[in-house]
Amino acid sequence: MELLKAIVGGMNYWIFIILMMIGLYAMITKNNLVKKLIGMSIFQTSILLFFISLAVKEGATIPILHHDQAHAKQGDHGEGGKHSDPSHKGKEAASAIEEGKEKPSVSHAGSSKIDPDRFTNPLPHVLMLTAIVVGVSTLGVALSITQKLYTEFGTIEENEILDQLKSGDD
Amino acid sequence: MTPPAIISITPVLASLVSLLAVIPIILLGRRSNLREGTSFVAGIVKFGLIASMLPTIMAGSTIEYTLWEIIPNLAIAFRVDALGMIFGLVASSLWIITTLYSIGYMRGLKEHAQTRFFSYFAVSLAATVGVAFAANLFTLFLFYEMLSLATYPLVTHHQDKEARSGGRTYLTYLLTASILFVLPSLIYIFIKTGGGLDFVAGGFLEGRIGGTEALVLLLLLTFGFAKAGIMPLHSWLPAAMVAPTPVSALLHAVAVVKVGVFCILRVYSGVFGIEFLSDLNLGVIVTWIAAFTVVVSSLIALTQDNLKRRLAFSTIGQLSYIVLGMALLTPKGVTGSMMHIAMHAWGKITLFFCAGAIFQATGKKYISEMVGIGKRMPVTMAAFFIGSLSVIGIPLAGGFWSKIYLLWGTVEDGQYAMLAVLLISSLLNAAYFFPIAFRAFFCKPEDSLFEAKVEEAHPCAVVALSLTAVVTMFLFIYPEPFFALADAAAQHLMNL
Amino acid sequence: MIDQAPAIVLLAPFLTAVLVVLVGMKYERACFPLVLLGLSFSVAAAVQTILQVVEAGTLRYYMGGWPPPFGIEFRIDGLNALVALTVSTVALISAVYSKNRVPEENGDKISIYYTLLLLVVTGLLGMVLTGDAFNLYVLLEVSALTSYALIAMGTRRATVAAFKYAIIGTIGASFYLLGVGYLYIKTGSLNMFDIHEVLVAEDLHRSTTVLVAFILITVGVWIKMAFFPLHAWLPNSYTFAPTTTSCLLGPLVTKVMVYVMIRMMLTVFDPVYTFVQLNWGDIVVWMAVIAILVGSLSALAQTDLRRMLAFLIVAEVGYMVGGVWLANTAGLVGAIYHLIADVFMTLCVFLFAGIVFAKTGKREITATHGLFAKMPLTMAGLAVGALSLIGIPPTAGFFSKWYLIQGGMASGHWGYVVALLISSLAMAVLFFRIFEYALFGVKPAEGHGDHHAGDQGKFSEASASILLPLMGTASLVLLIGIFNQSIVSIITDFLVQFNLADPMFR
Amino acid sequence: MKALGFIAVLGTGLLLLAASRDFPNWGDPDSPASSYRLSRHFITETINETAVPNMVTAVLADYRGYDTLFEAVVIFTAGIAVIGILRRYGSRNSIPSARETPLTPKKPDLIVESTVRLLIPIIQIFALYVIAHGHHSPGGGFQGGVIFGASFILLALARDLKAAQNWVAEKRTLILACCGILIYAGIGVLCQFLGDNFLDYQILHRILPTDPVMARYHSILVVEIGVAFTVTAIMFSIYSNLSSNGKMKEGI
Amino acid sequence: MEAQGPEGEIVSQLWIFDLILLIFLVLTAVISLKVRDLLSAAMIFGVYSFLICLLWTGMAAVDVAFTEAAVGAGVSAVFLISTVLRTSRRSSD
Repeated sequence: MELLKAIVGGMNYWIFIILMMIGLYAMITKNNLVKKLIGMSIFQTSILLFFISLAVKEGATIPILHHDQAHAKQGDHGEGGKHSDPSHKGKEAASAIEEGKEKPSVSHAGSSKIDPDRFTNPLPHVLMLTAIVVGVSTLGVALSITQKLYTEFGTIEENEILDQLKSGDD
Repeated sequence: MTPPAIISITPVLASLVSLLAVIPIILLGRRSNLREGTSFVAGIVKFGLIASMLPTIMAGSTIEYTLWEIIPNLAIAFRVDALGMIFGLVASSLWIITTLYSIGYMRGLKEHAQTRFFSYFAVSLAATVGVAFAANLFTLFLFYEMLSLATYPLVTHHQDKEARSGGRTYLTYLLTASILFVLPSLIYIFIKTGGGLDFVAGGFLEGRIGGTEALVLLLLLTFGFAKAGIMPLHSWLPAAMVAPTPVSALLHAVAVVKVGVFCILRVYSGVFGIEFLSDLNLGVIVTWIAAFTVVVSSLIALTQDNLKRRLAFSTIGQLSYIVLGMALLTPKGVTGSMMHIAMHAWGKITLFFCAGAIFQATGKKYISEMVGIGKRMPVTMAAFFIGSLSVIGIPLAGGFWSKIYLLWGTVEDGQYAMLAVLLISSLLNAAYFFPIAFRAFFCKPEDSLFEAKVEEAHPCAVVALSLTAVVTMFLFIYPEPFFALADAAAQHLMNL
Repeated sequence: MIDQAPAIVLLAPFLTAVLVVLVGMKYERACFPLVLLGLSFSVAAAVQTILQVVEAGTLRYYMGGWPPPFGIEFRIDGLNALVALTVSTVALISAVYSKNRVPEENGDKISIYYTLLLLVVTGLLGMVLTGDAFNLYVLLEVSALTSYALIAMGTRRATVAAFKYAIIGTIGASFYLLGVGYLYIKTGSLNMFDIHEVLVAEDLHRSTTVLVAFILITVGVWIKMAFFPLHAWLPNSYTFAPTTTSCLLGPLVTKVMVYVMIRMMLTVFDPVYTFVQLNWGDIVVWMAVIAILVGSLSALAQTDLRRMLAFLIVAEVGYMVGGVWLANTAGLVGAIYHLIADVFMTLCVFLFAGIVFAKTGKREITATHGLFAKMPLTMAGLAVGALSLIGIPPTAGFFSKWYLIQGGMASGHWGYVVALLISSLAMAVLFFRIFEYALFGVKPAEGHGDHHAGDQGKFSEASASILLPLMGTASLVLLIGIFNQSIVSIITDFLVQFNLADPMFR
Repeated sequence: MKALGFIAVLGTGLLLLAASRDFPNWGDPDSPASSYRLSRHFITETINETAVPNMVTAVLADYRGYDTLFEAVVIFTAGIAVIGILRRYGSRNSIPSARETPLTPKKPDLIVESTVRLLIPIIQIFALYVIAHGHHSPGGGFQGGVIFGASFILLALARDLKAAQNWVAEKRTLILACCGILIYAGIGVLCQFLGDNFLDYQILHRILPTDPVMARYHSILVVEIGVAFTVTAIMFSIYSNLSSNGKMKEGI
Repeated sequence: MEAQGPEGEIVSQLWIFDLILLIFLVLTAVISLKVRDLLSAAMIFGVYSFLICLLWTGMAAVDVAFTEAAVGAGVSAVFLISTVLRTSRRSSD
């Protein structure tokens, strides 16, 4: 059972490669411009799949703190805010990070409650949010170029457009 | 032994003065008298500046000036020594006379775009003097390229199909050779020596590169300076004869081609060093290449009917004399080749002036059409005769002395084959020059192709060509300045 | 505000872009001054930045105050600073050029056009300044999307080219992103300098994943910079785009990608890894040789002026890639110096092409006939750019070629040296062909040339806003050549840290 | 072309496959990406440094806020680019090949119309919730913005483009988009004026009645709203351009 | 098992769901590229996006899944459809 799970898990990487190949192949060889763009979207999502896959942690949950955890932290923080000079505290936190290699978390009392292994890695998620947005933007721009091509050539088949260009009526 | 070098900006000024003259020439474009006046003034100033350095050089000193260091260990720098002085003197003095001649020629033919002509002419002269006074290989290359580019508009001055194809050939040869051969050699030497391409009397390559490298570099540099017209990279010169005659005269008998041989002389003496070359026995190879060019070009010249083309091939041969003399690597040979720069310049420019004057007065370009012309244009043809004497190397003209020294050089080294080459080619020279003068003066009256109304060319042109002819003869009587300089230079270069 | 200079370099064009949209809705005339203002700020800040870098060494600017690797930082060393200044200067120059041309070429979308222009500059500057591998991807896409649009605003052939560019460009960018992902899976970091530290500290250079990451990033960047044989998108894009677009994109996009390549090879992966461990120098340099030859020889075959210049870009990219992979100081100095010099040379010739198109309405090389007489200043500007491309001193192109050849000889890549020389010759032929047309007018063989020239020969020099950029660029080309020492010293200061003199780099 | 493409694709696939053997185990908590200080810091310290329970939101809008700003710019760029490419203003002679009219003549459909009328307010309220609650649950400016934009798109689909444009006219979308970017960048520049780096929100505690950490918390909200503005506007703008072939007259 | 949190538990037990999703993912990708009717292709692409969004929920990437649902399955598909309707619906391949 465990082995099977591992294979299925590893399968994500396989599927990512397969999807990427499908997308790339479509981008290169499809004749229809819209098909090319669908291929492009598949290509991009395959990369997203890769990034999200590498963020997965066995036995970890979504990267959002529980309400009670968050509440405890915020309460803790709120007290700190009342007692100490606020600007000083911010500086302190920053300088703690600056110090570098050793886990910065030890510098702050109470943070040891959060076990990093309990949450998935949030960073790839952030990156892929950006990548999704980039993907849809590219798609939008490319589709608008497609439409412009259609108004100018009356077709969205690449070979027909190239034929028209070759016949030299530019 | 040598007095310390003097730091002075004079060489820079001497080069730049004609460049600066471009501005007034362009601004005065519409008023031709003032424009040419400016050219004159610039020429005289230039000559004056160069002449002012003569005493110092004669005293055995040098004048140096570093303009600015452009890459670490690589500067645009000027240095005047005896060899540069010879060339500088010749080029600048001839510019004055050529300006005079151009006025006559250009006005006589009502050429277009005279302002452009005079400005590029001035730029070319700046580059020529820059080459003469360059202190290192890099500066030399810089001005060499500048000259190639500045003369292109002059060569293609007529802007017709012929000019266009001539100009193409011209630039193709010169740029291809310099970019493909000279530039890489330059960088290679730079890497090998770790900078500092300054010319040194004994050369600076000795001990830094091996024999094969030296041979490759030598050949690359010899052929790379294609302005020297060594075969097979000579075809640009006849092609460039489409230019107006003053251009052909000054640039393609004096400035451009002499820049080519001057560069070769500089490289042999200042980069390789005479001793290094003779140790490796590399001179022989070059002498044979040069000898081949001498003979073949003279033979080709015999077959040319177009006067300017015949002169062009003659020039190719004479240039190789200079290279040959240098490659002999003997004191007399080197002296001879340096003197030949000056002597040939005066002689050949006279010939070109004459060719131009004939063309301007009669519109004839071909030798076969010039029968009997001597009766109509006696001054011109007399000058032509004197010029050919000088080029052939017969007494009563300056060319005699340089040729004597060249011959002496071959004997000194025991290279009798070269002696034979020189003598044969002198005969060939005589064979292609004398018939022109002979038929011009001594044909039967009924064969003369000229009407009575044909007159001498524009007075300016006639004055100019008479002047050069007189100087050519004068140099036979008093070759002293050039001789002294050449001798000093040879002594210096041979480390004697 | 002085320590904010690195941010201002980028923020000035970016905020202006947004303002231009707002202002442009109501006052279209206000767009151009705004653009100029924004870009001038950018240039000023870039100058300030480079001065600081020269004075105090590497400059670090933490976005959001978060120290790396947690936040995104600008880490600006000599290389960044130089390229950033170059980019903003070129942007300013081509903006000046666009003043009269945009209303003519894209009259109904002036504010949109300017916004895109500023955004592409923002993207390029961001790529240059950032020290974060993923952030580079985002800005790459900003500049890419704008480029697609700017190109698609040209003729209908440009639209076709833009689509092709969009597809190929997306592949390139995605490869880059994938490469960054592969690096991330092994190192867990995104900051370029931090990635490098982890790679070295944990000896990850032997890992296959890192190798694949390197290949992906390199290929992705090559696609984006049109390195042969991945150059198919470039010629048509730059040929048929509006002239303002090609003046902006032609010089900048490929060069910035070369910068990215250098940054990735040297800073992220280690030079020891890229040059010694992989030891692909020979193959890549030979590819560069082919690129140079194909680029310059195809350029010879073109009749369209801008298309010819586009192929020259392909050749120039070969110069730089080859120079970098020579793996010695001279080669790298040459490549980086050429990067900067080439931006201005290319701008110079593209501006000329733009002027010719503006004046004659023709794209062919023959359109230049007789221009010497009519537009001597323009021709002088071209002459400087052309001489620089050929490599005639004292223009900038000579010195870059000098270093490149020196590097090629030092590492024994004679093929590269020969290719450089041949391409110089090819460029000489190309430009002298133009000069000939300009000097002689119509082909003499056609005979009736004079009438022809007379008919349409009434125009003279272009207006100041078109001519000034050309003159400015030409003088910059000269200045960069003359003051090459100070630029080269910045570059060598940057290269010192990599210890390229070590004998293991050959 | 096909063969060449296939070879290129296969090569890439094999390359990637070769590396995947080298990857850390699936879901391994000790894999470099998960165990490196970067990821750990984000998980453990976000709540202390920004007081935001949703780490993704915090990282997105604060640690990598600069990235996100340009993410918004990408969207903005796309919007401008689509206008630049496609938009045709007024009187230019139209090209006949373009399909001018919708495929099917639009009849007002009672069921669709009333459903949409009911749905749209709900969608919009949900979008606002997503934007505002991004600190505590999945969501944020992007998601909310897209959903908000989708509500307009839905309106345009159900009725026609004109109806949606009555809500947000073309100029208004652009102004909205610019405002979004300016809100985001403005916060950043404000930080600069207060003497800190671009987007360093903590300095805002000087003008907000909170401490530096809460200043970050609140700034993230403002920033998300900015993003939402831009995304809403641009999504609708791109849609209306694409669906009307740049004429902004009739949708599909 | 008890040591893991509830969410973690869900993730680990859903592997078969994962497998089916992945297979369907590839299938929809291929079909959307193979279908000659572009409108169908766009629709199927929407399905693809939706599946990948489910997959991400399974991998605990809720934010990404949310965005993908809104952007990929929603807006992208609408963009594609509007372009298809504005241009030509038939594809030669």
